[in-house]
Amino acid sequence: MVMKRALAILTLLIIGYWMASALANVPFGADKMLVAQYYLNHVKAQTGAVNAVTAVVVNYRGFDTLGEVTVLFIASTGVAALLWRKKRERTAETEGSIVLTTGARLLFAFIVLFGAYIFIHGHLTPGGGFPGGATIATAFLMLYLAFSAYEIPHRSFEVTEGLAGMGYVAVGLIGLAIGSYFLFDWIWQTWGWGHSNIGRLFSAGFIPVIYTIIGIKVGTELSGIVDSMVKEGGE
Amino acid sequence: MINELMIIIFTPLITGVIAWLLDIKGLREGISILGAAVPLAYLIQAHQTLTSQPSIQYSIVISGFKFEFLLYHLSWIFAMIAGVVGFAAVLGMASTTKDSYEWLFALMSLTGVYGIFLADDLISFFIFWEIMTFGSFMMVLKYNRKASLKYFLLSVLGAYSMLLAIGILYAKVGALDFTTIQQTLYQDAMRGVLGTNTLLSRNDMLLIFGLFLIAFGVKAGMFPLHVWAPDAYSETNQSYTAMFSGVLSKAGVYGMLVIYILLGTRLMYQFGRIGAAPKFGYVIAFLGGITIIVGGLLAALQEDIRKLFAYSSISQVGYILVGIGVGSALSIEAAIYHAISHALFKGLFFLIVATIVLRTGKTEFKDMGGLAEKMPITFAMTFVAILSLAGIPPLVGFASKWLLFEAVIHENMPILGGMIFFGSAIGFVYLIRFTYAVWFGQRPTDLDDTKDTPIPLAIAMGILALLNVVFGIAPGLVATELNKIFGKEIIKGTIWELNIGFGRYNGLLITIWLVTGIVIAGIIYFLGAKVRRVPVTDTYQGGNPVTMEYNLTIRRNFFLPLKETLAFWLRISFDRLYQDIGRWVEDLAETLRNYIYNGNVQAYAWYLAIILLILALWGV
Amino acid sequence: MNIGVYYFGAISLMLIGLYAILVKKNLLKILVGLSIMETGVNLLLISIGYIAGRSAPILSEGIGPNQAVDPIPQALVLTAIVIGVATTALALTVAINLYETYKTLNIEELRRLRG
Amino acid sequence: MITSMIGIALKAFLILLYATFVGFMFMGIIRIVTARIHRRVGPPIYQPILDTIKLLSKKSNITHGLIYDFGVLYALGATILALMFIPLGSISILRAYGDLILITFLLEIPMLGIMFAAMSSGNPWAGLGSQRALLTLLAVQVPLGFAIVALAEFYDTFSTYQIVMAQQTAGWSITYLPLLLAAVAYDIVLQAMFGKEPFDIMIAPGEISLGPMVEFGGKHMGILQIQHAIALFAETLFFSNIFLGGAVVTAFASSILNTLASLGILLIKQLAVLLIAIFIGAIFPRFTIDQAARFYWKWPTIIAAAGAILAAL
Amino acid sequence: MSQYASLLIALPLISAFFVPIIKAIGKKVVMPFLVLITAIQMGMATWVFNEVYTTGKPIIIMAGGFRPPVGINLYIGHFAALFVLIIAVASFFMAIFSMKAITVEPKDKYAMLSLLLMLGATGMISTGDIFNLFVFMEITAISAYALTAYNKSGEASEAAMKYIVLGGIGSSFFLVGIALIYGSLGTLNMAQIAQLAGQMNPTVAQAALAMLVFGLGVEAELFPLNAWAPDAYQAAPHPVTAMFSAFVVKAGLYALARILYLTHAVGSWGHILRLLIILGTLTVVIGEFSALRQTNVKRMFAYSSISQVGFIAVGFALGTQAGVSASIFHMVNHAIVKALMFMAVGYVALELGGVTLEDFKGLGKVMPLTAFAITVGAISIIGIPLFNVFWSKIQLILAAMKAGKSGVIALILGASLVEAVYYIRLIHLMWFEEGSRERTRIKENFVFGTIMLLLVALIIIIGVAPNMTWNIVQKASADIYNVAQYIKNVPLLPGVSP
Repeated sequence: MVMKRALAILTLLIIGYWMASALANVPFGADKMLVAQYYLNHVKAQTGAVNAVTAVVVNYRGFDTLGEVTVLFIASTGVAALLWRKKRERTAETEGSIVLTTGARLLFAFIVLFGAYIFIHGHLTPGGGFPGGATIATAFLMLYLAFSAYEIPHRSFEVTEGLAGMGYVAVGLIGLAIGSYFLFDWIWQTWGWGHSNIGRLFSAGFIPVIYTIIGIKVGTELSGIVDSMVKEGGE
Repeated sequence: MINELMIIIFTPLITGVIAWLLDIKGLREGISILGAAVPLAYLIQAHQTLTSQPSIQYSIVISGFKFEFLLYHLSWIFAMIAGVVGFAAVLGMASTTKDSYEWLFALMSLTGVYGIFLADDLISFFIFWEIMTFGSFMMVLKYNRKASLKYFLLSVLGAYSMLLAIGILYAKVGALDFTTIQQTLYQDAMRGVLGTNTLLSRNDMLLIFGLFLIAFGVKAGMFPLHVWAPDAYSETNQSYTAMFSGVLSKAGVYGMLVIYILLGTRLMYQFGRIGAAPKFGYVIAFLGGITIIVGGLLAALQEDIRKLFAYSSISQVGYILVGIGVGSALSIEAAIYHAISHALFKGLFFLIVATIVLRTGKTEFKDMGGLAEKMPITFAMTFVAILSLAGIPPLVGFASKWLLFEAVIHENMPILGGMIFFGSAIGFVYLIRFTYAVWFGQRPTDLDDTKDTPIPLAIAMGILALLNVVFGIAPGLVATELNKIFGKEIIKGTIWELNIGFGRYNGLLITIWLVTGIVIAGIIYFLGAKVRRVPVTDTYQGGNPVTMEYNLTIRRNFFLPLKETLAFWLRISFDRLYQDIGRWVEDLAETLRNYIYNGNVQAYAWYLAIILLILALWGV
Repeated sequence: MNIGVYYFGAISLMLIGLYAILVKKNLLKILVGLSIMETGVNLLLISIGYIAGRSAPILSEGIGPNQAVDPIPQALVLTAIVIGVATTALALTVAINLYETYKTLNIEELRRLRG
Repeated sequence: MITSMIGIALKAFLILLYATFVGFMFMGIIRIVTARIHRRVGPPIYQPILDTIKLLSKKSNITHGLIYDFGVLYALGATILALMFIPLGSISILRAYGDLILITFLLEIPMLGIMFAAMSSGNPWAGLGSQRALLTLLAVQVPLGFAIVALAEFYDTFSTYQIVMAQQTAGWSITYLPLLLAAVAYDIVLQAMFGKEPFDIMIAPGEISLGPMVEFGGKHMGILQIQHAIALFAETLFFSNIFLGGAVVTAFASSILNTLASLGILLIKQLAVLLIAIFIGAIFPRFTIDQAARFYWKWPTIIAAAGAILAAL
Repeated sequence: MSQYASLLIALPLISAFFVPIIKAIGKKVVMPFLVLITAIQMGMATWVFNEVYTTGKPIIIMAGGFRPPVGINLYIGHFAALFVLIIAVASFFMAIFSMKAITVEPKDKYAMLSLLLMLGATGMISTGDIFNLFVFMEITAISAYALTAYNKSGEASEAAMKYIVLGGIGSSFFLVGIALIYGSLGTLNMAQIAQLAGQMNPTVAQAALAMLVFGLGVEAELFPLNAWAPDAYQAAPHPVTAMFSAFVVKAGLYALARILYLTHAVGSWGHILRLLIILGTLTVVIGEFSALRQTNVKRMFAYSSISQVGFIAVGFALGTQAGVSASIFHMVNHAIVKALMFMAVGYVALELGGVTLEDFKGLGKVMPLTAFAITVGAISIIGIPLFNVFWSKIQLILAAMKAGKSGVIALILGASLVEAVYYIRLIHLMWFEEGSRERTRIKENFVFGTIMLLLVALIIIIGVAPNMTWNIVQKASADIYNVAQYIKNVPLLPGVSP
């Protein structure tokens, strides 16, 4: 067994040395930007978003995020499919302590509000649809921890998930219909809303719209995953 | 319009498919016989055109390859062999096949053979080679898996070695059709002679020749690679074996000729000559010689009628290989002549075997006997076939064997000469073993009601027997065709006579004098007193009465003394060698798989790490 | 061959993750190793995008186009993290199923499919 | 055209008569000489002729079917055919086509005919005998083949007549070493073909009850005796032609005298060959069949192969 | 007008999201919905196919309206058009097959996952951006993990676990490769990377290329990296296995080839090719050897599929146009034959309950149509003329010989000899041996029968008249091999080059 560990360390050191020698030629702090420089110069004009990252995430490389959303959707359906049992119920015995239950009831609303804030202001402040959705999911997780009998409403969560996903693609298709390019930012480019108030809430074309959709979708999906993992499956 | 070459090649396959689809008892036999007859008719008709123009040409482009087909004298002769014996075999099959599966694959192998003889470029040659192998393999698969697997593996090994050789040629010469390859290799030889370095190096030529030798050796049943033939020939519908051994082994022989056509001069330049024969030819000849002896001796020791003829077919092909190996124009013509005669009498023999197996249902010698009275027509055909195979003067067997002996010995090759002589005697030996065990002696009671041959088989046998006799008495017919291959008059002499300078053979004269001899003997015979017919059991037994139950015969183990004398040699068997290799490969595969895919995800992760390590070490 | 601290950190995280996969016997530890590796890769991706002396790419008043760090790796990391989450979620579900059927997580015993 | 036909027929008949008569004389000589060696008187020289005539005139003959008769006829016919090919001085008919290989084959074919007849008789002993005959044939074939190969390569032709002509000028074949070896091997082979003592397993008297001849009687036996006689004559003639220089006498004026002289010379050579065979036959006990096969495949083959290789160089 | 081709990606996505809503309406509607969507996808794919092949110009879809290096572009050239059609057709057939083949309960989840698997593969084939390729690869991989474990049996979970662990390592290193490329070139668009690849620092280039090839190697099942494949093929539901071998592996192989030929300007290109040839030959040889004494027919077909994939990898690694076109032809043929074989095996498992050799004994009498389909598939895989795989095998062998790789070809021919052994044993088992227990003849499902006969007809048509397919394949290979043309086709924004 020791021989195996020594061998593993030796191989990993060689691989590490190899990667290090490759990375040495990619100097750490140097400005290697090419396409990125173009983004930085044109993000305000072409997308109206202050936060360049969200502009890149939603507008310039919108396709990636579409793929991204699908990955998460696959994860949640996969988990639901694999843990699906005929009869499933929660087997947590102990109710959360008094502090936890009351705290949960109180804090639930604020956490959800905070999550919503994150994904609505995605184009301005750091963070976007995904972190916002995740915070919402933590709110539901807290409820699961607190109450032994609490269950999220499956059917409605799955339907919202579906609707949110369809919404995202619909936005893209409208872009295709109007601007003849899939995922074309028809709010910013064609209708030209919010050109005036860059940096404020109602700006940056369809980024906030998409981020809200993503926020809701991620929130429902992650809580769905939590729900199917928590339950014990009977046969 | 569809070129006639295409019709010749593809009619059997198309009719085979139709017959397979229709699967109506009477109709499919008709269609298949038509399928075999049409190419034969076209070939005969092509004979006239060949007198006017040197060859019939046709080419077509499929998936990036330019396929060319050429019918000239040499391929016409081989195609005629395929046509005639094929037609006879198909006629024979009309009475021995039970379901349409066999029609499809028999005719597919016939298409394969036609394709091979008419192909003029390596790729179509290889494709039809594969079609032929596959068709004949499926015929054997139906009856016995082990035999068919052994056959398929060896012939696919041959096919793939041919493919490798084609690949090397394609890589070096860049073209695939025969004419360009022939020219480039010819110039290459000339370049070599002038001293400049050649396109193909010495071990390239060695590799190509070795690979082609294996490929064609397998199909022709040359000595070390003959192992599949006895099982494959015996484990299938016997009238198909007439085509299988009569025609398909000729594909291997034609392949050897292709080696001569394509690589002849180049190999001659590269490896030089021993005495008169080219060195590479001598290898073929020597292996052919050993095949004759091994095939013959093993044939004499067989207990199964089909196996006996399978080994005899191998040994006869050995003759042809010796002829080709010696390499002189006369010996190649003799080899092709023997190919024709072998196709004829071997086809006839297997049809006879088909009738016997069809009528008696038995294949072992010990169960048969005394069929001469019960099946007179078949026995007459057997008598003709025996005289022809054993090489008795008036029939075609002798003509081709005589030509072969003269050609080989004239090239003063003592060892080969000795081998051939020994081969001809073995011919006698296993034939008489066959005749004694099947036709003469006491007849077991259950064979009393055996009927004679069905009509289609009888016709088929009739055709082949007639050809045996005709070509025997008038060898000139075949000689004129053979001379057309080389253009010049190698075998002189009239239609009845073969005259090759240092030896003359006149078919007609011998027949006349043999008849007069027999007439004289007949006169003496009839001068004597009247003869009383006596049943078979009334024989001089030194006192003890011969009854049907107490059936004294030595059908089993007829050549026990021969087996004892050869005991030492019989222990070496290539068959067991190949089986051991097969088993060893499978065990290796088993351990390899269990060791590599051992199911442990960590081991798999280790494989990934090792690959990363290799990439790392390579890079740094 | 001086590589920045971040590169060194990222590479060592990946190697630790790989070490866990190669050596540990318990399936969950392997999955933990897998996610460590993924975080290592994400760290590497982010540190590639860093440009010395520049701040986050939010072009509010103070920061112009050439004061911002490279935004693309941050966008890519966002996707990579979510992919990491998805893979780990699925892996854990499979582990739950495995435990339910075979009552063990030691990969030495999880070798039904082999040969 | 017709006159030449009759001429040939007459000549053929004459050759046949002469060959049969001389053949029977040879059989008589064999009996007398062996007897003399065994210090007894032995039957008169014409005894075989009397036996054959007795056999032919036997009233009650039995037959086992068509093949049984045809086999015997075929054997005699083939021997007559072989006879016609071998050059007999200057009067042989098919001399131009007298090919070495053809004649060797024709001398072996009667064996096939006899085997056919014997086996079709249904008598198991006949089957056993024919198996032994075939094995001897097989054993004999190897040295015979090498001897013929040596001859063909030495003279570079296959036509017996040309070989005889070559020997007239260059002297007998056995004066050259390769052909001497071939001749020795061929002579041992002749021992079996004559059916003489060491290798006469197939037609040995003791074997009669077990040999192939067991079923033959009456006129079938008679015809076989005639066949044996002609075969004896043909084989000795062939040997003396190819190895002992044959006989082409042109000294005398008239052709009749020439032919008589050449026949005389040939007769002497044939007798010499016969006597050698008889002397060997009288001394040796009989081999068993596998001993014979092993013997033939050892010494005679080596001698003949050496001859063939030397001839080829 | 050509931008509507982006519906190829949008449609399966939107319908996947639509499935939970449909489930709310009616449980039984889900599977027909899946078949409908795959049918529409097939329609669109045919439209795109003849659009690309008639105009001769590739369709460039610019997501978000931004010109390539700025936005992500989908490059549907000759190859992508051909293969998107194959994926659509294969998933349509498998959707029909899974109507009956999938019995494990959450069928709506299955529908979603198989739609997204198809989406992932289509995305991988048509994307023009490296990171986007990574995302679509992950979509395919993760839906493949979920589908492998779908049966929830012990074996399925074990196979999925192995697939996830190995896939995870592979994709992480693929990402490191992308990071290195982005670090040194600053762009993610494939065309631009091909343009700038020459100026990359050699060690970085070697490392990046090696890692990309390593990452894709796991997905494209090269020898040591394919240890997960036999288990995944065996444990996955039957239609999923057919999809795996028909197009999921092919997408991985395509990505490998695309990246390989994009970076041909990189110094260490020769090394990587030689390594790939060695790995490819090892895959073929070990794949064939392991299939020799298999008792589970599905696992035997999995090994045979792996070895054919190895042969394709060797074809790509030859580095010549002939090699590339031959391997694409082999991909097309292999997809058809393997889809047929796995569907047939799946159907046998469905009807007779098992896939061991014992169940296959005497199949000819019990299910003649399926037995006939498997026999035709097996015969064409062995490489008998008049069947489709023969033509691509011949092209591959001659291309390799032209490239001077005769040793490799000798090994591969030896391996295909071994392949002939176990396929013939199977054929003989099916037709000429009697099963132990007496079984009456099963009335075979009409729809599955027609699909199988359609595929058999396709095999024989291509086998007898390969010209048409060969021209398509040659155009497709020019698409991959001819990188200069590829760069010209992609409308790069002038302002953004260094």
